[in-house]
Amino acid sequence: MSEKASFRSSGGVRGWFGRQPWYIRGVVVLLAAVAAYLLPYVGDVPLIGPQIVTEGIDWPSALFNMSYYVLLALGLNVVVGYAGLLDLGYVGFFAVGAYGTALLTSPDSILYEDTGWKWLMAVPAALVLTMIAGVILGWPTLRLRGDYLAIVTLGFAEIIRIVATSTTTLRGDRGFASIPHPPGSWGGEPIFGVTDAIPYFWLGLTVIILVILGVRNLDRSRVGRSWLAIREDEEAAEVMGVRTFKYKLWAFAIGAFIGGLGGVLFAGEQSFINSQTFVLQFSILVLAGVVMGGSGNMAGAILGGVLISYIPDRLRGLSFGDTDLYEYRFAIFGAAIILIMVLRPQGLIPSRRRAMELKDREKEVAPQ
Amino acid sequence: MDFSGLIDNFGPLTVTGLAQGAIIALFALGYTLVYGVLRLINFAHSEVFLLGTYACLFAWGLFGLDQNSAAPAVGPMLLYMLVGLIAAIIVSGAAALTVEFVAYRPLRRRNAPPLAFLITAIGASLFISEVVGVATHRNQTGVPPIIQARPVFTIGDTTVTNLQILIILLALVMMFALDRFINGSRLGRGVRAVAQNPDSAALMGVNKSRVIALVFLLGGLMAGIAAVMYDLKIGVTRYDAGFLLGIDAFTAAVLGGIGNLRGALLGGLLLGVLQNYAAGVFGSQWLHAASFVLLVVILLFRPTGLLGESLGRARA
Amino acid sequence: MTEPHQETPEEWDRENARPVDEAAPTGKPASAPARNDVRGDVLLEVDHVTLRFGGVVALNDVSFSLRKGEIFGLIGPNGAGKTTCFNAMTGVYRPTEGAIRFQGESIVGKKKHQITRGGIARTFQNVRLFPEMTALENVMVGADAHHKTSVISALFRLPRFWREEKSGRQRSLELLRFVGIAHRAGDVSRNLSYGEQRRLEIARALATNPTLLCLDEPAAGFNPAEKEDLLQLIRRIRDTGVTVLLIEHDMRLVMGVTDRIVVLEFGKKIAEGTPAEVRDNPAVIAAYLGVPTDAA
Amino acid sequence: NSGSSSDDTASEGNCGYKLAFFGALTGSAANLGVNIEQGFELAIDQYNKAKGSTCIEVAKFDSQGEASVAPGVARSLVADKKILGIVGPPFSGESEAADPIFESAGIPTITPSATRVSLSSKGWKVFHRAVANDDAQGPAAAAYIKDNLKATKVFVADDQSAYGAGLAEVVKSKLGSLVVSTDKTEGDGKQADFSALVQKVQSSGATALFYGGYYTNAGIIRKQLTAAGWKGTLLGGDGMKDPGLSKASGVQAAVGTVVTCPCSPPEAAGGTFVNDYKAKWNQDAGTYSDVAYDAANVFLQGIDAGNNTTAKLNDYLKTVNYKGIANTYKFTETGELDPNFIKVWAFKFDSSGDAKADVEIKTS
Amino acid sequence: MLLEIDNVTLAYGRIQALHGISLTVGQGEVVALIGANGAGKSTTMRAISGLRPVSQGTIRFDGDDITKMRADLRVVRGVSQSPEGRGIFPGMTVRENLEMGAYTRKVRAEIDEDLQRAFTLFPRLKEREKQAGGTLSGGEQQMLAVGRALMSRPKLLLLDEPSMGLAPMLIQQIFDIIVEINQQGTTVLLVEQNAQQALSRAHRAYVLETGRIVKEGTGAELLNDPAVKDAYLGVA
Ligand SMILES: Nc1ncnc2c1ncn2[C@@H]1O[C@H](COP(=O)(O)OP(=O)(O)OP(=O)(O)O)[C@@H](O)[C@H]1O
Ligand SMILES: Nc1ncnc2c1ncn2[C@@H]1O[C@H](COP(=O)(O)OP(=O)(O)OP(=O)(O)O)[C@@H](O)[C@H]1O
Ligand SMILES: CC(C)C[C@H](N)C(=O)O
Ligand SMILES: [Mg+2]
Ligand SMILES: [Mg+2]
Repeated sequence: MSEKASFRSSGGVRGWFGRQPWYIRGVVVLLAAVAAYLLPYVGDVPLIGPQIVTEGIDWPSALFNMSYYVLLALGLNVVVGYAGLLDLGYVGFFAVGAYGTALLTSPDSILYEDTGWKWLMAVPAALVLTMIAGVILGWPTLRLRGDYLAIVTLGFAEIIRIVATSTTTLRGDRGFASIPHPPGSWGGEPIFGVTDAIPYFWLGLTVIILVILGVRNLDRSRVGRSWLAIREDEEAAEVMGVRTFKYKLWAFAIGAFIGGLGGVLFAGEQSFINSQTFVLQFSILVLAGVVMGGSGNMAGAILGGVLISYIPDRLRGLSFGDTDLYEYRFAIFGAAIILIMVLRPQGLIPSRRRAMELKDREKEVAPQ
Repeated sequence: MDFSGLIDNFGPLTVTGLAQGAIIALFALGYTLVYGVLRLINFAHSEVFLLGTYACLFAWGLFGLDQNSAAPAVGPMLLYMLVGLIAAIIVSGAAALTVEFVAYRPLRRRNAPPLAFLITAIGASLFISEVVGVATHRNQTGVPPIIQARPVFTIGDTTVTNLQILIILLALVMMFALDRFINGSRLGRGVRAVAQNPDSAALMGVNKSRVIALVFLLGGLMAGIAAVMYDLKIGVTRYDAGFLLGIDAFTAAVLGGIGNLRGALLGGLLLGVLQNYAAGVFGSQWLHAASFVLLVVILLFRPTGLLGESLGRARA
Repeated sequence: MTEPHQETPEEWDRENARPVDEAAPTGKPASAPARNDVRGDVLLEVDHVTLRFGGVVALNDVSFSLRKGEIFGLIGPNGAGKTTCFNAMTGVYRPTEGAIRFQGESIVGKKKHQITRGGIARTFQNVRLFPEMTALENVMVGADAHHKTSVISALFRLPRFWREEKSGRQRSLELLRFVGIAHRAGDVSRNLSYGEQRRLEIARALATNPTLLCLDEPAAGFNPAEKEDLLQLIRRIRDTGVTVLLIEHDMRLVMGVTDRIVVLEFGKKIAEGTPAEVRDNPAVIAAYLGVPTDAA
Repeated sequence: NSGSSSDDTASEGNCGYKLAFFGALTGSAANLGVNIEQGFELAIDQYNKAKGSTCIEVAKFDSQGEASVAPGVARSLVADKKILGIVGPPFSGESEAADPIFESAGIPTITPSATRVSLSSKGWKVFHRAVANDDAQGPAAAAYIKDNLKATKVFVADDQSAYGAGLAEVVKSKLGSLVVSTDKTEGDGKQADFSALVQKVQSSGATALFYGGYYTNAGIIRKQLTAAGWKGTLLGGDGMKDPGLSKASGVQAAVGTVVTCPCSPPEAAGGTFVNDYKAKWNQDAGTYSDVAYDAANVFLQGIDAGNNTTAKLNDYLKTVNYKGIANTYKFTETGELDPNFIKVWAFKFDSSGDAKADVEIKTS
Repeated sequence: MLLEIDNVTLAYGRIQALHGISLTVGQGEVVALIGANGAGKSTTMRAISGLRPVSQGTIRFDGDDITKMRADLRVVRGVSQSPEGRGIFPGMTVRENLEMGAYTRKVRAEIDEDLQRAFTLFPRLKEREKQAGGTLSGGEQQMLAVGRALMSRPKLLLLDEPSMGLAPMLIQQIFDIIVEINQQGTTVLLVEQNAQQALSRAHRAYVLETGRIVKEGTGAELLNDPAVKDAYLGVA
């Protein structure tokens, strides 16, 4: 939606990309997508391959983990990056998606007698549930200003976690086991089995691509403009006729939907969930990913989602001299966050409109 | 639900809640100060506190005290308290300043957007707590019984101990000292000016960097005091103690009106008491849920907290 | 599929507002009423409005009405309540007492965006653009006020999306041209100079397709030559059929462009009339104009 | 059983394999995981030392104790074809997530500590549990409270973990009317101020508090109870049997605290485990270190006997009858420990800061 | 010379706002700076008060090089500014805002005296003494900004469009005030769109165009300069 003129004038890879005719861009995008689908086999690439793949954790599983982190980052990016609503409790929606699936499909669920659904049947229901959760959270709280909203969303996620922990229906730490996997079989064997995570990754990737397309369509439309205007100056936006409340609610609902998708996939792959997963640190991590990658643009959010999942996973099984880096991986991760932010305050891939500003601002170093 | 759980224990729950609330309030002052001036949720403040909880343990360790020591007599106790407080204050203050210099100042230099600060804060928080976690093997460390809790007076079935009185008094005193400082002193006015319009503040002759450093330092000092009180009251610390109490403290700051010092005190006390009541009625597992429900309800009616923002920039 | 909105012929004409040099009088009756035409239709009615902030009475039983197609001046000393009056009209503040009616309908208690869609647009005394958005995007936000593209049609790129996106963009570019900053369409609005930002605000407000445009001190910070341009611009806006309400301290501009003026002091209306009447009103001179050097 | 084999070729043929530990090595649950891993590793070390070569390698897989992390780690474990058996997963939650993967790969597992009852009813053929499940421990704890402690007013609380809550429930139902009041707390690392619980305990007039949970919370609770002047006895299950409890609360406060465990005291086995452990790891053996040690030895014995494929080793587990330091191991059809060998002991914290064997509790 | 600016350039990122400007302000002078929107007037003011670092050139004040000095230290040296956009502290009362102006001063009695002077200059401020700065009307805020700038008893007073948003009567007044404080010994550098007024009160003036000084002279000279008349004074 940004003016093409300024987009094209920016340098670097993106500048080059922006200057190409549409069919070249199409081919590049297609190649990128194909490359993404081939990622599980990257370990076979000589030299660099083994550097990339994770050691302490199965590489396709690590890829699947990345895929749902990326989904969450994409969803949170809509809320935080586009609409400017600071949400510290995003994991809440992830939880609702996962629990929705579990409640409908797991034999441990009190609903099982009535539903006992397959994973696929549960998906739409779980997603609707998450969107409702988004609206329920948003309705009373979206009047609140920035950081007040942040703490309220944080509280929302905590309440979800506590409710999940402490009510018998949601089974707390006991969790829900035997959640069915996604359907389908190939040569008599189920596609989505237990030991091979590649199909799950492909599924996640496909969902990601669909989400990217959808969010991109929204971004480059009246909806995206309204979000941006709200982020920049909410009152002015309202005076210009933007229904701020409605669009904020949409941002929440869409963010919730995408987060819920992540939860649904997660439940389908794990086949077991309990309240331990949905802790606050998770939300904060995803937020860190979005901002580190570059909030307000999808490439950044994707990169951020990949990093928050990949860095800790990759540090497994690495050692430095005699010490296992293992134990230090979150400390290293924390230091990496500081370093990245200090070096690239707008994130690794700043949003296009901000990229223009980035260089400008940097030169204006005011004397301290 | 079990209202008898509350009614039977009303007095004691109130008193212990107030003591816990006072610690939360001291902790919350740091959030409120930094938020008021920089509009930054200083996530790393919880680790500033965390380091304080370990600093006084370390100082006491130098006297050969550990969790197994016997409670000291009054004379040594005063000495230990003093040493512990000083150690915690120094370490927390220094930690707060370090975070400001290492993590935030470079960003300010580069005119980074607000979210960037939040994320570095998270990074700093993660880094410190993880390093402490690795160093302590994620074990708990017990606190020496510096102050043996003794009942001072009893009203009905409610006994109030010396430790509880100390904690509550200390929180009140620190809050009022800070309040006087911010609202009465010249430097305090500088803090408010930077909070409301940094450029204009510079035009008035306020040294912005010094004010910001001061704010972090003050927050650190309060966290240090809170840390010692926490050690004495809870009796145990661990690498994630800061994160845990930090959420309460931040909630308290928002509850009272973030950026508002008195709000932090009010919010902290209210939260401490309410959590205890909720634990009484619904069971301890609902204690945090109750505090968030309270928060939401209060924000719905008072969108900027109980006392509103005072340090922060009002909307022009 | 229906058209995005029902357009009266004159509104349609406004959509095709032409660039500066080509601006020609439309010749339509509603768009160029004679000055001092006292009989025009009432568009906006401020009816005994009082607005208090605690002890401060910012508006004290103020009444006046605007007629369709006129340029109406709202003047008065600092702190007289002019901006407050704007804020009451656009839903930012709610009057303590009294009513405000727009096209016969009360707007008290309506949401800000409803009022905008209803046809009142405004600029701010302190420029409030969307700083990280380009000039064009800023205007498109205004244009979106009358669009009906839903989240669903945006998501699936339904025909309405394409239609409205295209027309909105075109119209926004035209408006940028109209206010004279088309060459900055692709620049982030934060980087525009003060004067350009003020023009952009006007374009953005116009994009909402207003019946009434409220300008709060649009000439502040302009030099006399620039003010002259602005005066022309305001006239051209009026010529497209938009009623203009203007707050301004520059008497040359106010006297030069308005059809009628209301003067406020301490929240009270102290005078109302044509520029000439107001200029000679002793109360106004005493309270506001002082020795009329500046108006020379 | 095979007896000692000094046959060089045989043992060489049975070398070059790996045994895996799967569980939390980092993260907030690391403590329990590390205790178990160290017990496991000690056994293999001793085995290799006896062989004079690194015959069986140790492979460690860090699940962080989190069900969400476990599957990926489990799949990477499964990819290593040299692994013949797994000690773990220690926690019930991660077991739910990881065991299906081990099951489909056919790698035998012995968990030294995952005590959730339902784990054995999933039809997993590779699942073996080296301890009694929660159904056994709860009644024992209740019996101890009634018979040994002779408490008449008991307060029961738990931390809402699958383990803690399950245990507390059983205890509660067995104690019946002796229970004067109950409460629940948040889990480890999620709550530090227990003043409300402490107050409730105090005002209930209970002389015993049974806490279903881990030593982390229990240490804090113990300390705060003492600070508030409560004079009763704190009791808990195996999750509280760790010197960490007294490290947090201070030895003074911890003295007298009773923990039950479906295991017999390692000293009772007369072996050198306690000292060996201390010598190797420079710390005291913790919860389930001994069971993990035994579990590793069960595998080692099986490998020694020539069961050098996962399938053979799994079959071997069906017939095993191994007397270790903590217990004797024989598994039922479903992988549960043979009921005849289920022993529950009570341990009591003394002034050494550790829980020392008190009495064996009769459960019948 | 009290203030000497030599060949100063300043950029906002890629936007070069000043292309090497040089100007001087003598002790006791009123100097006006005029120019169109975006010419760089405010930028010049910010360079002098230290809100923006300059890329090149030097700024000397009272004989010392202050080019790299922090903004707050320049205040101590005697530079005070009423900024564009007024820069009110929204959450402080009118009185507190004024007192902030005297932040670098110590003598209470003098501060009180100046406070009274500000209230005498702008009676409206006295009426609103306890109102929060952020809720004042535009013009009221302008008065407050000027009043506050005076509170530091500066040697050099920088006024960026002091008449903006003021009612006609007050515009007269504010220029009178400028002359008055100048006569009391304060040097003034004034940015104004109201060139007519500014030039007639100023001893000397500079004309800025797109970041360059294109003209300088006494106020009277520029008032009568046809080019200036044409561009900045408007057709009367
Ligand atoms: N929120 C508020 N609280 C208290 N007083 C207020 C508030 N908003 C405005 N006022 C007061 O109401 C009066 C009217 O203000 P308003 O902004 O309408 O003036 P104005 O006519 O626009 O003046 P100017 O020409 O200076 O912009 C002022 O005296 C102002 O101080
Ligand atoms: N914060 C900023 N970021 C980027 N560019 C800026 C900024 N402030 C000013 N500029 C640019 O610098 C140039 C000079 O601006 P300046 O504000 O100094 O002009 P001015 O002469 O004061 O104009 P005005 O009369 O409109 O106040 C303009 O081109 C403007 O667009
Ligand atoms: C390590 C143990 C105390 C684990 C516990 N028995 C469980 O089932 O999760
Ligand atoms: Mg106004
Ligand atoms: Mg300017």
